[in-house]
Amino acid sequence: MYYEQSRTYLRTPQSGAVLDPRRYLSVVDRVICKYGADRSKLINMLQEIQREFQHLPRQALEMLSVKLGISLSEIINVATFYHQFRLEPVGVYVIQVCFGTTCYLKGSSEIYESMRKVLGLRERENTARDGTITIEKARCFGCCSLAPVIMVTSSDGSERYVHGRLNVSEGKRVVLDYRSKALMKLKGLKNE
Amino acid sequence: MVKVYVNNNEVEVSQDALVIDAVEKAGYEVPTLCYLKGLFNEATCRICVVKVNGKVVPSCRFPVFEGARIIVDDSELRRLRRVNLELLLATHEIKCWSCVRKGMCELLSLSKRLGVEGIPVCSECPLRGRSCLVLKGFPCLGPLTVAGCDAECPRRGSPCIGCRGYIMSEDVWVRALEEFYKDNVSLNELKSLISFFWSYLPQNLYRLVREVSNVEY
Amino acid sequence: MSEALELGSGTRKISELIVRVPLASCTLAAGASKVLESIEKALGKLGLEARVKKTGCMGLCYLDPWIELESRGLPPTIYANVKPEQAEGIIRRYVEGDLSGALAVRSEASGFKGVPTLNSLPEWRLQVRYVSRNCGFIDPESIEDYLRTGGYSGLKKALKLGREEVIEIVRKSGLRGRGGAGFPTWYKWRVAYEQRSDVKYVICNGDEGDPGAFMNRLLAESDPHRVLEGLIIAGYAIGASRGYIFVRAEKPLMADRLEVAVRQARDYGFLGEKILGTDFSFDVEVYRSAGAFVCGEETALIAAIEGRSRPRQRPPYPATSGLWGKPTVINNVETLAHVATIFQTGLDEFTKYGTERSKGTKMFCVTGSVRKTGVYEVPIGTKIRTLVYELAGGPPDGRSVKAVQVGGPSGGCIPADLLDLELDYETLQSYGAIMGSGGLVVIDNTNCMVDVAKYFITFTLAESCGKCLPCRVGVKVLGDILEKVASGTATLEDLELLRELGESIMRSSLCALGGTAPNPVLSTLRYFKNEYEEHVVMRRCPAKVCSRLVTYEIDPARCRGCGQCAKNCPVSAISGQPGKAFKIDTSRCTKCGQCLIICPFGAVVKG
Amino acid sequence: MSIKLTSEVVRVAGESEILVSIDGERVKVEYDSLASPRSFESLVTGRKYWEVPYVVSRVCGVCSHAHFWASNLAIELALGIKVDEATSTLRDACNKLQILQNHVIHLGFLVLPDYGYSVGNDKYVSTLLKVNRVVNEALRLLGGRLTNPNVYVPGGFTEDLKQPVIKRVVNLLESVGNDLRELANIILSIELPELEDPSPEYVSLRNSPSVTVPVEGPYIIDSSKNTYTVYENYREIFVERYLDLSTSKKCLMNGEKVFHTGARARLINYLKGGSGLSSELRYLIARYEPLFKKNPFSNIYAKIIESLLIYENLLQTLSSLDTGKLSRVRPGNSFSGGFGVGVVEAPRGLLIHYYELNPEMRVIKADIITPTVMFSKHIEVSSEALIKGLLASEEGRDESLVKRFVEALVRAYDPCIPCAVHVIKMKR
Repeated sequence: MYYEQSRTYLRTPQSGAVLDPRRYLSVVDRVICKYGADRSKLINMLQEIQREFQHLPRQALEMLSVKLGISLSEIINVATFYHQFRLEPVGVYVIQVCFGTTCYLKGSSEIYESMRKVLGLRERENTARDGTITIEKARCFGCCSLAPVIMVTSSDGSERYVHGRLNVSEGKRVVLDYRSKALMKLKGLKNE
Repeated sequence: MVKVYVNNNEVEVSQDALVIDAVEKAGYEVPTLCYLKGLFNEATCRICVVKVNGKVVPSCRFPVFEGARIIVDDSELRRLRRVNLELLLATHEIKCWSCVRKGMCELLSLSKRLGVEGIPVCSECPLRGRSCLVLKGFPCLGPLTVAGCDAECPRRGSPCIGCRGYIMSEDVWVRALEEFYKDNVSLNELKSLISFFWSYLPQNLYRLVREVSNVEY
Repeated sequence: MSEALELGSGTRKISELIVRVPLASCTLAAGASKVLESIEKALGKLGLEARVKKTGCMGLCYLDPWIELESRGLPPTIYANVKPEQAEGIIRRYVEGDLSGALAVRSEASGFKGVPTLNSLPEWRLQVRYVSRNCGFIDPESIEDYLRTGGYSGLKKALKLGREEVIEIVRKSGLRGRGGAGFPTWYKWRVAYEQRSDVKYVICNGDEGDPGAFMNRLLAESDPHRVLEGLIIAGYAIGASRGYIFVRAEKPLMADRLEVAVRQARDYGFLGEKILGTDFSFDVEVYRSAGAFVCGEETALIAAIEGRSRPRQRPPYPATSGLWGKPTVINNVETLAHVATIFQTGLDEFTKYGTERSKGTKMFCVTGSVRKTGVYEVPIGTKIRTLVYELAGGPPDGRSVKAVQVGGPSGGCIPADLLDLELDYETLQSYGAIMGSGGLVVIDNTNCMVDVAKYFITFTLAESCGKCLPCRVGVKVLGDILEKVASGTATLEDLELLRELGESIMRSSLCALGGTAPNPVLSTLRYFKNEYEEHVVMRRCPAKVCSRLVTYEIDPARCRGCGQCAKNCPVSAISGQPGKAFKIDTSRCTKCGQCLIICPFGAVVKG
Repeated sequence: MSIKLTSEVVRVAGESEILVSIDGERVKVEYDSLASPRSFESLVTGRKYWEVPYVVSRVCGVCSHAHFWASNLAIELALGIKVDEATSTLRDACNKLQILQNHVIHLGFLVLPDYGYSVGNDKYVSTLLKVNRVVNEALRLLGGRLTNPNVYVPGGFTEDLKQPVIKRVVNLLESVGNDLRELANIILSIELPELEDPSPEYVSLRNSPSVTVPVEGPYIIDSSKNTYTVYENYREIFVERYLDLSTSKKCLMNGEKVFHTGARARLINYLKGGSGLSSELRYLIARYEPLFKKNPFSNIYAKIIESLLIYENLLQTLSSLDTGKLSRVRPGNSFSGGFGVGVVEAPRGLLIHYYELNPEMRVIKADIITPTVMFSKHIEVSSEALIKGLLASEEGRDESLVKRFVEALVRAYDPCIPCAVHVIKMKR
């Protein structure tokens, strides 16, 4: 029953590939086995799912609500309340621009805007259409001496870089060079 | 049983009663909006605020304690309730002329009670959608005038001429002028009717009327 | 993902060279991991064998990444801002006794070979490192280091005393909550202690959502066991059976270090069943929250652990019915660290510092426009001026301090002429700010106060959980009005409305987020009314920050006519012949600022 | 010796001032108002035809129905539209109700205290209030609102009044019958001071206060000497003169005679042609008729008797009225401009409205003559006579007594300031 219902929106915008619903099912089951169908462990489960897919796919949330017996709106309520969770798929690299007080005062909003302009992101969009880079506002990383700072993490969590004391033009350069890295990764080439 | 003082008269309430029960028992009445007795008292609308020992608290959720001194109404509480209701009205898309809850809406009775000017006369006007004067092309200032007169004039068939003053918020005006435009009410007549009682309009509304009626006002 | 490096012990001991490399989030961000690699390579190349020790961070962020070398016959010396390629040179020179290029020597009384001692540097001398004594010195992931500095002795003493005596000691110490409100710690414990319930909880609040505040992270990453010890003492005091350490997802290293500490404490018998032979059993779990500023508030924190998402109206206070309805005590990381240190070093060591109303020391993160950004632990009651100028080195040259923002988004701004105020709960409160978590951002003359207020309001608006009306809609309206002020379309009544609306939001909000959100606006309005009026009446931004009120002109002297700006202007508002000075048509200009950024000669000037 | 004696006289609306200067034998009285001009004519010019009644009914809160009806009549005649019988009867009924309410309040609260009745503890006040409340309710049912009516607009009724509403009004009125008679006994029992009316000219509309009124046009006005048919020539008959120092106007008949209008005038004229009166009323009017002609104070008796008359009249007409479907007449769009005059009996006397409309149906010229303007000159004349009489007798010594008498006289006339001061011409 479940596959038919979720067949309509299997296609994910990012790579266009049809994701096999069984993959969601296996992850959701694994998570439930680990934490048990305990409502109070919802946040830990969502964190686990996000670690797997880099975002919370709608189908996974629906499966979770069916299996835990909680209404979908309750899950979406928690998912949208906390900043860590993302509901849309992200690019290969996620660039988080720190909007802490010191970073903001030293111009991180100009850097953020210019980065978005370089990638041609429209108003509501955070991920570049070619699925390479996602730009997000982060709250405070806690390294204010490097203000303004951005943190770049690869979506599979393997790499994590920090670029501190940026200005607008340097910010653009960082975005472009990660974009090329992401393109090569997408095409499966091993970058040296 | 716990003894509490509501506006300095003593009331005896059960141990786990809430402030609102004590207040009602003492014969006072606190305006509430999101409070449903026994069903929902998450204290989200903050209209039912009272003062307990000087501290502003939501009466629908605050438990009583021995010797609590409750003040049900003073100038600050009234101001707080009025500000909260105005904030709510700021987010509410006010289109009373085409609203399904015409007249029976809690916002209307609360704004009348707290003296907040934001709900137009249309909310009290009995002329159902079909026989609304604006729909028939008559210039009636119902959508722009502050409710509270129980729509005396429209109730007797004659248009509202705005004797209770206009609503200040710009979005209500934009929506009302759009409605006038849609029902091709003659904007000249509307303009002269507006100048009947409201000879002074703030700058933004003044510009709005001129924009819509594109006639020198 | 922590790069905790497990280095095997050296093969041959020549001069027992010890290399300390700080691996805390901030130093890692500044490149400490690369420095570590280059040190290992250098040691291998030089054939030296040394013990490389991982440590936490001292809190002097402007030094990051720094390393410390120590060997027999030579004092431990600290080298600041080390680049990976310099590592080899430093080690070679150090082994030969040449300390040139070092920042400071840690232990010598009067300096060594021209290198000043750490204590002589003002940013160290004026500090009282009561709680952060081990930070940057011991290895955070080895319990032995902590035990060697007297760790867990406080717990042993506490377990010998009765529960009431423990609470009594905390009462006598006059310790107040370091999370922000300054609520007397003993009182929470007493209320929870008196509750009759089989299950009680103790939670360490490490959410620290304030932007610009990272003292809890520094403490937990550099000296996690001190926090853990405080938590266990708290658990013992109120008779709790289970404890949580609540950490934000955005600080993974802090959570990892605490988990390592919990595991080690369990192995050493400080946690689990029958701790140290007494009948008190207590276990701790590190909970990684998914990041929401409102979780700093007690009931929202409890909601997060319960898997829900919103604060609720108090009372009932958590001390009577908190996590899953059971009595719960929630204390800040720094407060628990203080508890542990009080029990370790005794009462009078603690009460020596601070004012009579609030005792002890407080860690402040001094950031913003200062030369030496960092975390400084000073006694409560120190003047803001000493913190900003003497400890943090004052603003960089060419800038002057305009105001100091204390307490993050719930705090307020203290103008430059009030810098001699003392940093304690009541004084700050009466001047419209709050102590808060201790984040202290220095604002200089290039920042615009309206923009600062707008920043804090947009932050609180994004963080508002939307449950109660004044915060959900009121803060949004505050933001809209500030937006109008910043774009010059506001009126003077709007300023009056700002003040009135702000006060009513503070009075009628459900939780502390809404209750303190208008503080930045009200305090900037109170002390910097002229800046607001300049925006409204003159439609000018004195600090030239609010983009809508800034006009862009080209300075003919410096313009070389290269045409870069004209090419990049999205609305083609710039015209001119190559080689001659270009001109901006202000009527078409949308003030996006691209030309200023592009211009290679800095000819575009903000009017 | 010139005694300057000024006293503020409480009016139903606004304040006025009587300046009495006595110089040996010569006595000079000036009656002025203190209120500022409100220039309703200029307010109205330029307005659409259907907006005019709403503006004009706000000239005076107590006789708003009179002004509303008069402006309706004038505009309908200007537009050349005719309303059906039932509509004009209902409009007149509203006006009569307001006249009744006016008399009752004026007599109860302003006149009786002059004659020893204290408002505080007398029983009559409760009956007074009861009558007032009932009449208010009736007015609200018929006219939409008791002060500024909004139901009968030029062309008919915006709401078709059903039979049960009329029935309810009739029942309401019946419940007040004996209270009114009780009031009448009290008032008729007070003893009026002696005064010879120096210029016993009076004027009122033909066969008012009956309910049926000629609708199509020229109005027949009876004065003490002759009758006039009035339409556009009203300006020659009633000439208004501006006073240089006061904001109110004075009006003279045919340019020279000082006259009065109001309840007294109406009753005297009514006797001439009036019909359908109960024997008791006819006897009452006949008995006091000589007094009406002679003594200005008798206006008090006239008011209460007129109230009884109206009361009886209303009961008759309303119970026999069949509203059916009140027709609503719209002005045709081929209108080439025109003017109209509306004459009506307001509580205090004759009221004239004149409007001239341009083809766009907007008012280009407006003129309103109100009853107070008409008899304010008469007040001066009769108070001079009163003072002369007093000076001759021994009461004249005591200045405060003179003052009280003059005030009592003015209150007997019941002038109303808003009507007196609305007509200053504004040069644009």
